[in-house]
Amino acid sequence: MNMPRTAKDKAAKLAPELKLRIHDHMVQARLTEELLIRLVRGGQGYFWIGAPGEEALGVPLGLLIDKGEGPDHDYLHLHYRSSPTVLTMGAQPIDLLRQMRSTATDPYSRGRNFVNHFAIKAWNIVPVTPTIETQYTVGPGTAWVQKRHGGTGISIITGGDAGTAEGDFATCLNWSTRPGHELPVLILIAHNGYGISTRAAETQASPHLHERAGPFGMRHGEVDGNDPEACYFALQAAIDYIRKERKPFCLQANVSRLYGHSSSSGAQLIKDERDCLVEYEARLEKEGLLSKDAAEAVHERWRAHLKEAYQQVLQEPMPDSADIWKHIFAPAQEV
Amino acid sequence: MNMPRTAKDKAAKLAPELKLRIHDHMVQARLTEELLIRLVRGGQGYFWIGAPGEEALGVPLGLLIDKGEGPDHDYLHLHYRSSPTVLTMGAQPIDLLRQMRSTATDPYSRGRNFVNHFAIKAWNIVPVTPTIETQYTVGPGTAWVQKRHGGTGISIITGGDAGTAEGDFATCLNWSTRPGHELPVLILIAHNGYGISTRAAETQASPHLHERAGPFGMRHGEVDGNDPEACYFALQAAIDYIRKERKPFCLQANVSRLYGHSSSSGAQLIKDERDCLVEYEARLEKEGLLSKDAAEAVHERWRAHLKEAYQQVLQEPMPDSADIWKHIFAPAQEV
Amino acid sequence: MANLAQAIRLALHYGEENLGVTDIFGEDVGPPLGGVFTATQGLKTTWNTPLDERGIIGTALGIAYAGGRPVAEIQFCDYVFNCIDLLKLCGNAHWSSAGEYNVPMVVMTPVGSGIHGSIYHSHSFESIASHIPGWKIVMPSNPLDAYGLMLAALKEPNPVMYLAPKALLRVKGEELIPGEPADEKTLNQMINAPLGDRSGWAPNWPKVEDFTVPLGKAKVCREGQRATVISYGRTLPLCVTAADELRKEGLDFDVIDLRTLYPLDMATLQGSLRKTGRVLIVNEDTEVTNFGEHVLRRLIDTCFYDLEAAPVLLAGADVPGVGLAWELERASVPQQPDILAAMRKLASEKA
Amino acid sequence: MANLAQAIRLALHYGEENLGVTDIFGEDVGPPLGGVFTATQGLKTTWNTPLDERGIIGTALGIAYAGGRPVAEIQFCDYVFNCIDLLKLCGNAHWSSAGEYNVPMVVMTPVGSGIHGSIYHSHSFESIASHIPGWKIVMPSNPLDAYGLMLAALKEPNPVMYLAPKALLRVKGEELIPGEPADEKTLNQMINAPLGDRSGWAPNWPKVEDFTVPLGKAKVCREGQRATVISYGRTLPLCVTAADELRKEGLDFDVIDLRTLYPLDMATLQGSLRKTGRVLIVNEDTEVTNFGEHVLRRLIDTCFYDLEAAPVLLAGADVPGVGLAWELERASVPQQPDILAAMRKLASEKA
Ligand SMILES: Cc1ncc(C[n+]2csc(CCOP(=O)(O)OP(=O)(O)O)c2C)c(N)n1
Ligand SMILES: Cc1ncc(C[n+]2csc(CCOP(=O)(O)OP(=O)(O)O)c2C)c(N)n1
Ligand SMILES: [Mg+2]
Ligand SMILES: [Mg+2]
Repeated sequence: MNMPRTAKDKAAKLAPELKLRIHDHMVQARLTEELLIRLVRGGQGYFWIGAPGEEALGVPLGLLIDKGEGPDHDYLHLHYRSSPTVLTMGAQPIDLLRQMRSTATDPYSRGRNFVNHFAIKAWNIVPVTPTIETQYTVGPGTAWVQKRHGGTGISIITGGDAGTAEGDFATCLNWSTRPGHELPVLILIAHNGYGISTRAAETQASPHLHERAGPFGMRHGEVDGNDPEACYFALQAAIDYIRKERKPFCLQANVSRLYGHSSSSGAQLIKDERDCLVEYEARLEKEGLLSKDAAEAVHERWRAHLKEAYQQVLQEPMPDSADIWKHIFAPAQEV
Repeated sequence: MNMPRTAKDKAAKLAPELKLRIHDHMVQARLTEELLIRLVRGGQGYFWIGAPGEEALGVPLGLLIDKGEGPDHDYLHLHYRSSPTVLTMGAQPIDLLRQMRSTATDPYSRGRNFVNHFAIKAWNIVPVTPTIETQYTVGPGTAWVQKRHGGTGISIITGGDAGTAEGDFATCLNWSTRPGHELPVLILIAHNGYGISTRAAETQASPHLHERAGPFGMRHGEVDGNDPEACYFALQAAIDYIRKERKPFCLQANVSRLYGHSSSSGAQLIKDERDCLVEYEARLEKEGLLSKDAAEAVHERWRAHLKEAYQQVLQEPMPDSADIWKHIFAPAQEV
Repeated sequence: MANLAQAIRLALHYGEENLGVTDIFGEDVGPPLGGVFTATQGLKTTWNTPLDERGIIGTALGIAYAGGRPVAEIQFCDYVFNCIDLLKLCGNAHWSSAGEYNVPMVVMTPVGSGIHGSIYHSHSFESIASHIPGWKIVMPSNPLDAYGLMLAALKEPNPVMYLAPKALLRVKGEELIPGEPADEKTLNQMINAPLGDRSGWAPNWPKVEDFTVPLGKAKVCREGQRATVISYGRTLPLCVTAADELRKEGLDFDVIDLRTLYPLDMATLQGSLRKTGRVLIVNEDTEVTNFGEHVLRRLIDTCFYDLEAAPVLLAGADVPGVGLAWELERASVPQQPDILAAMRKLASEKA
Repeated sequence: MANLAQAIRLALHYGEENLGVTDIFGEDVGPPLGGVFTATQGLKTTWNTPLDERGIIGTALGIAYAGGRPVAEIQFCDYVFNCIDLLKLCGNAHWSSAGEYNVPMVVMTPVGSGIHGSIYHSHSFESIASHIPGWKIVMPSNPLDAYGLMLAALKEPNPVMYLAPKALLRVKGEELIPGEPADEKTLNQMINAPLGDRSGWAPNWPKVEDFTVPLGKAKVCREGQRATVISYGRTLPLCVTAADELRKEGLDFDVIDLRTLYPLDMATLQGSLRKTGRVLIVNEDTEVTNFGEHVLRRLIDTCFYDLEAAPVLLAGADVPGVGLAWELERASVPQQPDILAAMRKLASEKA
């Protein structure tokens, strides 16, 4: 472990309101994803891939991001399991339903891309790419602009465990640590132990992938990705360090893959994975912050929200064949 | 440092005959390269790239290789600074002159490739590729066959320092350390401090590139690449370990780049680089093993050899334009 | 009847038993999954690789160098584009070393649209693949050819790119693979992994036999006088169906399945074009610097003066991806009605 | 007169001063070398990258996302082939995000044969590059166009691939770049780095001016009636010389320099072909699925019935590399005599 000091200092001091807010966002993300899964199972979409099991990591990340457009704010190079982060940042569940149904109203791709493939310029969320780990080559570019620009904006790159096998992961470690040009980059590995059907233990010598950052002189650490408070502190410590020192950090969070890889593998609930939402609700109940009824009310509120959203999406138009010709090239600008 | 024990145990015990043999091979390699440089400067070839300054590393490697064809022997995935190794293995200087002049008699490429781009199937030297570091993706393939085959053959992959920035270096670390399938691979980084004009210190956080092997559970170490005896012991220790344990090892040798990058950058002698041959001759003289005259005699013998070889090459034919059509596809075999 | 994925599986099994195949590997190629399209279920030399396409291609080359017989899978051709340099190395190793080394390796990868694969999982690869010298390239459109082309690939001493049309992987054949049980259910029970826990499962292989579709041999699927239609992969059966449809209107076509894209079977193509004087080439790769343009140019080189009407390429739209919504996919790559229309137009074009 | 490498340097300097260029980077692009062909000497935003082409392209995309204006160099196009996936991402970012992001970036890379570059350092890239949607592609054949196309590229809100013909980088122009000192020696003294220690050196830039060669505009270099010759890059001046030669024999040609390969200037090409009825397309990329085949097909789509003779492609031999020995290079890519012969044959072909 190589975590910045602050991680421990602040431990166990989350305000009750923040805990409940985290819970609320976790429920929002989970229920949205579960609806997406039901939709794909019901033929209301072609493909699902998403983040159930990663809420304890993604929600705190969403809370800690400096949201906005341009290098003063954080850039996000996300992979396809980032709905908890993006929803926590303020994305609307309905927009995920739109992308799932490939409607013309899908704001992220107008029916072109799979669900959970965001692109939100106002929040510096660059297009999520289906190519595993290419985001690791792109992130240093936004961070380089941020470093030169000054301020506290950072570039956050997320990815899975299996994907670190692509050379692009090493590219990112190298480009973020050029002597004298260390970059404000957060590398966040969501380690769920699998790449589709292949166990990490089958292809990777060590389960501590973050340690690969060490020989580059990059600080790094590991956290229980099923514990939202641990994630909050670990992320906060890492992000504080990056914002201030303008140097990179690599954090690994060990998470669950609650519904398997994607709809291709059935998207069934996997019983023997830890469920961060169940665990957190038990904890909040134990701490006297959230009764079973109160928790259920949160679920109910989001269920109702999602139901209404879904009804709305059903009314919306599908893309037109002529749409394929839109946005191939951006129009020339005045220079 | 993470060197196998044997490195120290055997230190300072090289037999005098071996020392002189190393010296002889070093002279052979150096003079061959220096002739190549003169040829390219004199317009007797289009391009030179080679290994002066790496003899103290390359010669011991050549001596330690299990030479032969097939998985019982070592596979060599070399880069373009490997003449000391290949000459020590028994390659003839005349063949390098042939490749420099692009004659039809060039046995490695028939006038197609740059000098020092070997391909010798009888010795398991797979084609040297101009693409930096792609050899790191190929090496695990031969090692995988060797591991399955049994025996003591290993796969040796060489490359420069700058090139470790390509993701392929990480690929090799990963593929050589799959749990239960660790491969008999020697990764040998010849660190000369430069990639063409770019200083390593400009683009790489650490000068100890071998340490990147650590998080993969791979053993690794560093050696003075200007000291042929240190190299011999370090290589011997690493190779013994790999042959026996059937696991990989990453060794970095810090070497000189005596004539700059290539003929593109002028191929002038760089005065402030250490010269391993000068140093070794001084040492052997001090040890009473090689007088100045005896050393000069070695030089003279190789000079004469090279002169004769060159005269021979001048007689040899150039490729014919129809040759471009040869060897595009191997002919079908009986199955 | 075996489907196309099963045909590949049977061929690889034959290769393991009879042609020295040593390694069938790639992402999720080994147990438990046996490939995202099940093409490698139950095979004895499969293994799962790190998620690293460059490692996959490089390792295949290394295995081939060391005397192995590798079949490397890229899970979707959409993910091979960071390896074009390595594919070039595989293709030039023999030539660069002036014959010293040769590289017997097969790379197989699913290509094209038809499974709602969206921007990625719908790419074509033949245009770029065919531009890489030193490779032979095949693309079957039915299970029997899939079997026979794979056997040919496994006998070949050079690198072979085996492109599997994704849309047809689940499509059953009309002809039995030699040795295949006639009853489909029997076959499924013998070689398909069960759902759920597979740890105890082993396939019961039928005794499939040697059957090679030689590389470089196209297949004439329909014969006619009016025009020549050249295609392969997903669009081939659409062309056949269109030809059968148009025959009812009295318009008869040669429909040629290339099967091998490199080297081209120029004799068959020229023979047909000299007969009909008209040609339509159909594929779904994007249309700029498209492999069909190469076919067309080769035909022009030798048969220009035989042409009675402008030769036509029907290919994928020049857009950056196949969109997910059906209307987008439909408009991006040739569909049955597009092909029918193009054939009708070609047949009726004034000479 | 500036040579082509100097013209690029001047254009990049103009871009730094006037067009918001923030980063010019790649392997050995910054001091002390300023690029292996000196194209980036003395510029103020240059920096040296790790030896990692994927990092270079990815970082360029990131810089563009964050509002920068990057010019990324790949040292030789021979080393870009592990990045085709990233180039595809750059090209599809705008479309995939349905217009949310656009990617103003330039990738420049030297291409082609002519410097005894052997198997690597002689590759062409236009065939694969043009198959990647979402990019505009340019390739100058003289210093003035090199300057004007670079300025156009730097003004473009989309990714532009700038292919620099290696063989012509040292060739001087016939026309002055606006603002360029008329005297060549003066220019060299002002902007060429000295040999030896350069640490104290700074360029003295001439005040070069705005001059744009619009993307998508070909240039008619010679006019004639007999046939149309379409080329670009290294082979273009060879075609011009051949045309001048053949004019003495009474054979006059349109010689068109494409300059922009994507999008194609179809109006100019069609206009010429409708006039001459004959067309020869010349480039040096290998001939299978070659960009010239695309040009040919586009012309056939619209002008087939205007053709008086079979259209011809003269391209690189279908071999795995350009060999080092001169006889090998000569035989692998079109040379002056090959072009002359092809033009003469086309002009005399019976209609
Ligand atoms: C370059 C590339 N190769 C292969 C794939 C196919 N693929 C999609 S997800 C996946 C597994 C990813 O595993 P991991 O990185 O651990 O992330 P996880 O899905 O487990 O969150 C694979 C192989 C891809 N999308 N991109
Ligand atoms: C993939 C690739 N990129 C770029 C080049 C051009 N190039 C040739 S040698 C070289 C520098 C290599 O530096 P290093 O790896 O340190 O080896 P050295 O030459 O110093 O021994 C470069 C950039 C190349 N050959 N291959
Ligand atoms: Mg995973
Ligand atoms: Mg070096």
